Amino acid sequence: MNAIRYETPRSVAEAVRLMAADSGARVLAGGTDLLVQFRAGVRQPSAFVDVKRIPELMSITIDGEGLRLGAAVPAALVFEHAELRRLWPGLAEAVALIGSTQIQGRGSVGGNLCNASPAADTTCALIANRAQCVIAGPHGERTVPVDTFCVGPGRTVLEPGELLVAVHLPRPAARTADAYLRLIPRSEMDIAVAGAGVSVTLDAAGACTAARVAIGAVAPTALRVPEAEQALVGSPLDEASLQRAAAAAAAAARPIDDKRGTAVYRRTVAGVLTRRAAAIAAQRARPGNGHD
Amino acid sequence: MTKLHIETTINGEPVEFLCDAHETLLSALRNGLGLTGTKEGCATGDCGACSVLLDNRLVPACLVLAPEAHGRAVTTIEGLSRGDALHPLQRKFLEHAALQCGVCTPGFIVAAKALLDANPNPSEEETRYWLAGNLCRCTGYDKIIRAVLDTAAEMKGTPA
Amino acid sequence: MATVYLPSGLARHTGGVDTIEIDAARVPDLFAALRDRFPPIADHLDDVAVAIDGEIYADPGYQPLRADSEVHLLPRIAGG
Amino acid sequence: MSAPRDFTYVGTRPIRHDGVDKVTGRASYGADVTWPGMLHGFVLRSPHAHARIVSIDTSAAEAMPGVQAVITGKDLPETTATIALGEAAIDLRDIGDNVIARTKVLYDGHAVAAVAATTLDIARRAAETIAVVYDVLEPVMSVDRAIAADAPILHPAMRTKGAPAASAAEATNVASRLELKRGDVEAGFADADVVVEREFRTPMVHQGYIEPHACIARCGEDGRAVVWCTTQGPFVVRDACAAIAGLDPAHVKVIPSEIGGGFGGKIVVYLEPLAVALSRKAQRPVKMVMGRDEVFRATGPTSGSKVRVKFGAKRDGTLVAASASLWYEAGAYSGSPAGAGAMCALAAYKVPNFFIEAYDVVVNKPKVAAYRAPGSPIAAFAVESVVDEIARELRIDPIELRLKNANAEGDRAPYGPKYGPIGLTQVLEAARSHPHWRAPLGANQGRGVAVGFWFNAGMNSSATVTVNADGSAAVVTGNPDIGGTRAAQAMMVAEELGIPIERVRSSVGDTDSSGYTDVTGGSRVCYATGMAVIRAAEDAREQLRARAATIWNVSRDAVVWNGGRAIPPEGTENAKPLTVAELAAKMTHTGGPVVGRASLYAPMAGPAFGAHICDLEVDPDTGCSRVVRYTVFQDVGRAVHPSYVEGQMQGGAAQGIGWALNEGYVYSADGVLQNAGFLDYRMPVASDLPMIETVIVEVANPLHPYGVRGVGEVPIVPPLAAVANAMRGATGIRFTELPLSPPRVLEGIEAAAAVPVQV
Repeated sequence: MNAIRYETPRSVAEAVRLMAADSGARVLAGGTDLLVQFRAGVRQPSAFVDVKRIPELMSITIDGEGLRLGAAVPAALVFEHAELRRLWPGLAEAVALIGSTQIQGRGSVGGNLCNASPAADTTCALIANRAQCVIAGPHGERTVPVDTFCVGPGRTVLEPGELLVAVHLPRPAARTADAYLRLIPRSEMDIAVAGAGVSVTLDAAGACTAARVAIGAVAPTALRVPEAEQALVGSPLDEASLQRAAAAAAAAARPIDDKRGTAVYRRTVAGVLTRRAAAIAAQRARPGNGHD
Repeated sequence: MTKLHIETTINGEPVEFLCDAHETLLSALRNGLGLTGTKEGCATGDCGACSVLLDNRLVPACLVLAPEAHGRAVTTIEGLSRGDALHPLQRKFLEHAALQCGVCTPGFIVAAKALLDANPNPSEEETRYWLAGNLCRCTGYDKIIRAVLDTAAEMKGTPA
Repeated sequence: MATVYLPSGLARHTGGVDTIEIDAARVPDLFAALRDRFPPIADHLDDVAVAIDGEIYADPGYQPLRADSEVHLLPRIAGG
Repeated sequence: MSAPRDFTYVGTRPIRHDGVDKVTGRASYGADVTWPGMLHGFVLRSPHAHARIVSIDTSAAEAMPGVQAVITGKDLPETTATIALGEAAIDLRDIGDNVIARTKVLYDGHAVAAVAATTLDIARRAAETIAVVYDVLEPVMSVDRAIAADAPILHPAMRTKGAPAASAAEATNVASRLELKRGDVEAGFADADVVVEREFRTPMVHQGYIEPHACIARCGEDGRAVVWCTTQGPFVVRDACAAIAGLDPAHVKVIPSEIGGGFGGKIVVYLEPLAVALSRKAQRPVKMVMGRDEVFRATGPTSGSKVRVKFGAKRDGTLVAASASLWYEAGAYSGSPAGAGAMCALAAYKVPNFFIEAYDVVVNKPKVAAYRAPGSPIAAFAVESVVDEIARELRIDPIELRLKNANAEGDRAPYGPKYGPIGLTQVLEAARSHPHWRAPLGANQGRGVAVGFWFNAGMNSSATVTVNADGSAAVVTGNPDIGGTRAAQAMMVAEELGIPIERVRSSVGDTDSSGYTDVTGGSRVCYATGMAVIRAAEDAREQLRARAATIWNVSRDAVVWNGGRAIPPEGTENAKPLTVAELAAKMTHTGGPVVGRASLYAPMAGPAFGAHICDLEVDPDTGCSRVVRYTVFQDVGRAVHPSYVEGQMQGGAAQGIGWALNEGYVYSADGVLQNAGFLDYRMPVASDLPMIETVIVEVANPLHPYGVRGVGEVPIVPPLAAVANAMRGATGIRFTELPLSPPRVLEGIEAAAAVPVQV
């Protein structure tokens, strides 16, 4: 077996060239999924392409447009970014839940997304915030909505030679806020048995004018649940409408039984988390809570 | 198989070593450089026994490739005491009997140092959640948390 | 005379007898007497622990017995 | 027991002097050592739970560059020797077969071959080229399946030992059956006003020590072997390695490293005989370190179980009858702690009529090893749950009911002998009077209490105490120090010699330099080895007294020893009291070095009880639960170093809480372990637990000079039921299967909601 190579491209173009030239090459950001899979023999890369010296993948910028989050930025830096935490508390919550403090010193939002685990914490939060994925490849740059980025467990839309550069989140409108919750047996360190990311926008009177709901670990990929969104839009986000959204989320779930939870359990809890996350998002979006 | 030549700084001293691309920083420290204070408990980033600081960021050395240390600064348990003076955390762990078998202790002390650097006056809950990635099977965590809180109290804001 | 309490599991080999008085100075003599009295339990005596007046010996060996000793035959116990 | 003594050091909290190496990373554990010319070993393990080995072709592996040795089961001799190892005289053929399979693989992860090569990568790749042809058989994955009439038989030659049930068929998976009886259980139940029966199930769980098994072995040209390894029992490793690898024990030396946790799981050998065999073949040292997945798949968890318990009580709470049937998984070979479970089940209570039967059942899972009070937590989970139901049904406070039936000195234990002084009543009274017992509970919170028992082992211990010319002393024993025992031993020597504790070195010898010593386990080190240390220090003191007599030319008996000094008899001219240092300085003139030694076989005679109170909060929408308050009460006889006694109480409670809430092996239908890692084998993390309060109760053990009882194992026994009883309080539901995971709890809550809730 010839030796595995370790590459450190300094630009997106150089990274794309390396990826396109070698179908066995794998992007290394935090490595918290890739190196576990490599150690277990699940992945045998021919080269590790360490993208952490490419500015575009390691930067966080917030402007009038919104958030531009580099794909390789470690979760800890995302969570420590006060402005990001203020505007996207739900995304910050999801990022802070990825594994331990040690893992958050390495693991990235882009890596979490590209690993495409059905239970990935940040994917639901990204869907709830209408994120767009910026992909660079041999044929130039393209953008896809995050809802379509993952196509199945461990599989994404990335073509050979392509890599995820960043995710863009539109700046939240006034009276818009998000929240993310997940169900884990312990208080830390577990993979989500179920997860829910919700974003709501209120009008001046407190009625919901727009909503996004995404549930995790209950289907081959994170699922956007339009029916749950419709249950919220137009409502005062009272207990009854939250309950209807929860029922819609539970109905949309297509969970499996595995060592972490039963299908019946995941379905029920997907509903409970949707209701609770929507309640938190609503509270944050109401006047005086920083999202006016 | 040509090896990579890595130049880095470990515990404040310039260090060079050769390694394969796929070798972990944990393996390079333990097998290449003889710094066996950093332990392997799982090799999957779930136990914290291999905690080190990479440019002062707390990371699991088992999920870092050794080549990634090139040009960066690594801090391990061996680097915490200054000359003959133990780091306050090392002293407090002994005073509180915050270790029994001791195999998780290096990881806990490095992680607690990172905590106190970031938050000199953590609450019990903040301390427990920060250290949730460090598994201990002997102590039930009680005396470890007390040792870290006691260190914070003693140091009262001076950098750990 | 030591009073020996036999494990209930051996009752079917001892015709239902569960306690017996035996005149023995040391454990080996006691075992010899038991083997004579109840031949089928002979091999059970190889891996039993013996409690003599509350003190349990996992390997009874040549432990002495007092005149009024109370002796129990027990399964061996593993430490954790 | 002499009049209570006021101690200088015992009961204080000195800093363990071996601690500096541990907080600086210098302490050397199993995998921390490299020897010149060392090879790396890797084990090829069976992917099947139950299969015959048809053939093994290692030719490709042996031809691979860098590979220095390849072995399979054929390279290790069949041994018929047996060694005493806890539960029964374990047949070393089983242990040898478990170390590396010969004709059959009996669990997912069972070793079938091992390779030694110049690098670990080469060894791993070479192992992957070994072609093993298996004849896969149907696996037996539960006690129910194992005892079914049509169950596949793991060991065709196995016949049920002990007291086989009348219907015991010829070939069987039941390795042994045990009975304990007293009085007339049928009459007892007839006399009862209330009878409660439940069936309980617990999964296989692992000790979860953070340090994986590791060793390095070197076989010399002279056939002599040295093994450095992490173990609780260096002498056990020496004898087992010799027998399994086919060496004369006189040619094997074992050096115990620092040990990163064991809890009973590092009493058995797994890698050491393979490393010795590989080293003998390659004539170079071989290092072998398990991955975390190997530790879960192929070491010694404790039994999964099925336990049925029935209690009968009078209206006033008096327990009049009890029956219990215990089925414990032994794993691939016989040897589960079913017997100990049966003996511990009713240890706390005066029950005039009882019938207990216990089955040791082989299944296609790793061979179980000891795990902290082996067998007792499983039995206590069932018994303390049913006792709690009895208390609820009779509307009697659960501590009062336990106090009413508590065994005390002079009562006859269910396993036979009368109890000496025991502390169950004192522990329960401490729990009842503690503020925690009456503190208010919040919404969705419940409180549970439970008691636990363990025998605490005695066994063989040796110690030497050397007095140096400067008056300092060094104590050496053969017990690896898992929980601070070196500090306790130094305290005992300082106490007996009357010298400062800082001037006592306490170290762990290897099998050449310390007297024969049984394992660090069974909560025995402070008790039995402690006794040897005290007697060795007394021996050294007596020699110093004799030296003083020589100096003053008086008889030794005339010399009084007090406060670390020899006092001359009245009127002896020009004779002033002499300190240890002064006497030691003259050793050469008065007879040579002073070395105290002692060795003993201590009976198992320090039985101890604990009681735990647990407050649990449950989220009714998701079934998630959190321990919000936890208090441990335990009779320790005498706390030598209270900090490390508290540490045992807190650590045992945390392991029990994990066992109750989230831990458990998950196997697929075809017998493959699904959660062989810390991500999905969910042990408690720091943010799962509150501070664990400890209350030390001291009812002196007459058989130890200081009154010491074992403390290490009792604390893991009560938590399973304490948590389950708290769950009953919080949800109104009696859960009888562990772990109490969120899916299981929510399922129970929803099922109960569909039925009118019985209060």
